[in-house]
Amino acid sequence: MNKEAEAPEEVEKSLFEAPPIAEQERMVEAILFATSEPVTVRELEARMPHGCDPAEALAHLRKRYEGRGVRVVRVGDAWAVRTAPDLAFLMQKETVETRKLSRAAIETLAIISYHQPVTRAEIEEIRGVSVSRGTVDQLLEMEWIRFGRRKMTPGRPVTFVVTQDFLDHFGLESARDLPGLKELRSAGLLENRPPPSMMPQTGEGDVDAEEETAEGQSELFED
Amino acid sequence: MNKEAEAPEEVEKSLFEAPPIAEQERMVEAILFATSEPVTVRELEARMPHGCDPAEALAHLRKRYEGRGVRVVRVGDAWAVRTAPDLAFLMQKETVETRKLSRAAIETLAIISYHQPVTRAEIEEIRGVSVSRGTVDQLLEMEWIRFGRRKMTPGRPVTFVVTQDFLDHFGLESARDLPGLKELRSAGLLENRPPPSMMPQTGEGDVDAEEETAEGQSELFED
Amino acid sequence: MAEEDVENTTAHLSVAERLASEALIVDVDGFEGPLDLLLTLSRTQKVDLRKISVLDLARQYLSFVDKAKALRIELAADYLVMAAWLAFLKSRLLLPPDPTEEGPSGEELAAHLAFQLERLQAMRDAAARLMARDRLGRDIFVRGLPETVERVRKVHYTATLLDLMQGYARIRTRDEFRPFVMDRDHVFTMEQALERMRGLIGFAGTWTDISSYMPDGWSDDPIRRRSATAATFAASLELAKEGKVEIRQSESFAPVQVRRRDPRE
Repeated sequence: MNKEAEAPEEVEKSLFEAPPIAEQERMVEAILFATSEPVTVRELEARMPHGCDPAEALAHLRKRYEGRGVRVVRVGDAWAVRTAPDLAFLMQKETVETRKLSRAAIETLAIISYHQPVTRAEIEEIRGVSVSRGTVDQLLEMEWIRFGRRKMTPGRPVTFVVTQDFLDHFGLESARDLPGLKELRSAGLLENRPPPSMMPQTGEGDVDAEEETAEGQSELFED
Repeated sequence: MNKEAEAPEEVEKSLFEAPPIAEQERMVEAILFATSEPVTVRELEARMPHGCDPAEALAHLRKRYEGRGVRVVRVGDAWAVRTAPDLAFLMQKETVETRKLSRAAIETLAIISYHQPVTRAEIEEIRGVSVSRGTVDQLLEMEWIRFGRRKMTPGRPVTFVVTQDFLDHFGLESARDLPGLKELRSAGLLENRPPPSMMPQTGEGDVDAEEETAEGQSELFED
Repeated sequence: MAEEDVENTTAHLSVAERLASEALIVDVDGFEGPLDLLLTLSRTQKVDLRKISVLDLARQYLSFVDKAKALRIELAADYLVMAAWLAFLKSRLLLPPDPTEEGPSGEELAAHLAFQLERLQAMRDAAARLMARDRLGRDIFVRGLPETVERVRKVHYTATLLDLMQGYARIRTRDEFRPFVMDRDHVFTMEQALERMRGLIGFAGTWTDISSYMPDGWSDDPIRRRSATAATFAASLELAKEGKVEIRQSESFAPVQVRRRDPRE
């Protein structure tokens, strides 16, 4: 890079030489260990000195912890240190009682994770029964699902997607790593096949509720 | 530990072969990581399989973490994982918020840059309103202005001048190069005052300050 | 015709099947809607969902609904809607296709129902696999002793050169654009004159020409002299009114004289 071409902010950066990669690895290690929440690469970058390459440091760190008692795991676009699953037997003391989910909630969660982004109507179509507000509320409250983009279909219904907490909880790097996703997709079971006309539409009674939700949404997010 | 030395009640323990020390080290690592308070050796022993030697595993683990981003440290008679002290600075999460400088601050800064060195009283006279302490403090804190020489007038008031940071931020070589000083004048925006009269009223301070700018400048750049 | 079929079906049901369907009735609350019920019924066929006989399934469902009715079990509307639809589907599947009739064939409808059942079953299996994964707080654990991350909020202020120049121009042009402005360089105000005289009057025990109270440097320029004279004269009158001075003039255009007024007089 020649000096003339450098933008002013880059000049500033070059004043600070980036620490050696081994040192950067230590920094990432310290940051990931210090928190129970996954940390994004972006956040690492913001917290580390100028010129650091957290992604590379992460790759090194991850390798370093392979086979150890704790591991460096990817959670969506963030990273965290977690105990190795085979040592769970040592952790009875740390076990936290997760709220028992109803069958409806579990099914709804699975549908959202495999079909995301998915509307309430689509969930109902798959389950063949209307989705009670409580079920969705419970999943939202657990922060396992959140609202996604509205669907570009009439009524612009809201959609649901899974969250980073969901990935973290189930030890998934991304929603693409859901078990059996490929098989389900190739079997055509994740398609949203519109029912032939004259099929009874499930959850039709809920259409009003859905419309209300949509309005509530816009109120929630557009101001 | 040798077998002969084992007490009879430990015979039972030996029925279960203790895991290899590397495995024990993993266990200690996971327990120290996941437990919400420092863990004693006794407690480790209670949680790990029979026949384990947590003290030895700890020693190994401690060595392994030497020089890493986190360390195994002793807390009273218990053990915990902690950030390496030299990385404590990473535990500060800086959120940077960009805000537009207030009008009062911009005006004060403009006056200082065009009239430096200038006293607070002079700034107030030029702005026509009093300058709050907060405004000056803010500019000082941003390191865009600093204290100049005291004025050789009664009360010897402090003066303000702009800093190198200021020049850097605005891409100026010197405050004299402030684009627009001449332009403002030729455009009639910066009125040329008549030579100082005997009137102890408005304007006089201005002209003086303007004349002294030359001096202030040399002070700023020649030492 | 549908009635007949139901009876036939019921008649042909084995004891085990009958028990099963009675169990279904008892458990009606346990079903999550008609699709769930159909899925459960389909298990009695013990075949790949893709090869399921939708016709058989329809028959089973209808008989279930009839039994529920016989037992006076209140069925939710969607169960009844499904029943009506399955009865329709059954007739379509049994009768040869009517070429004049529009819409999807019985086979298409049946295929979609089979797809729905297969998809629901797939989601149930997926849900089970998901819940069986190593889970946080049960199999995998987070840092138990997180270190506090101190949040430091740093405000970064910005301003451009243009802001600076505009700010400056704003200040420097403020006076020029004021609607009423006097060139005060050549005006000596009465307030200024008063202030000046108050300071000096204490020494004026004898009659003194008010022109001697004129400020320095205001006598040469006629414009300035006039302003200063007027202000000084007005100030003298003001002081006289306050009882601080006495004022006199021997004749028109003669010098105006002032003298301190002794409070005891």
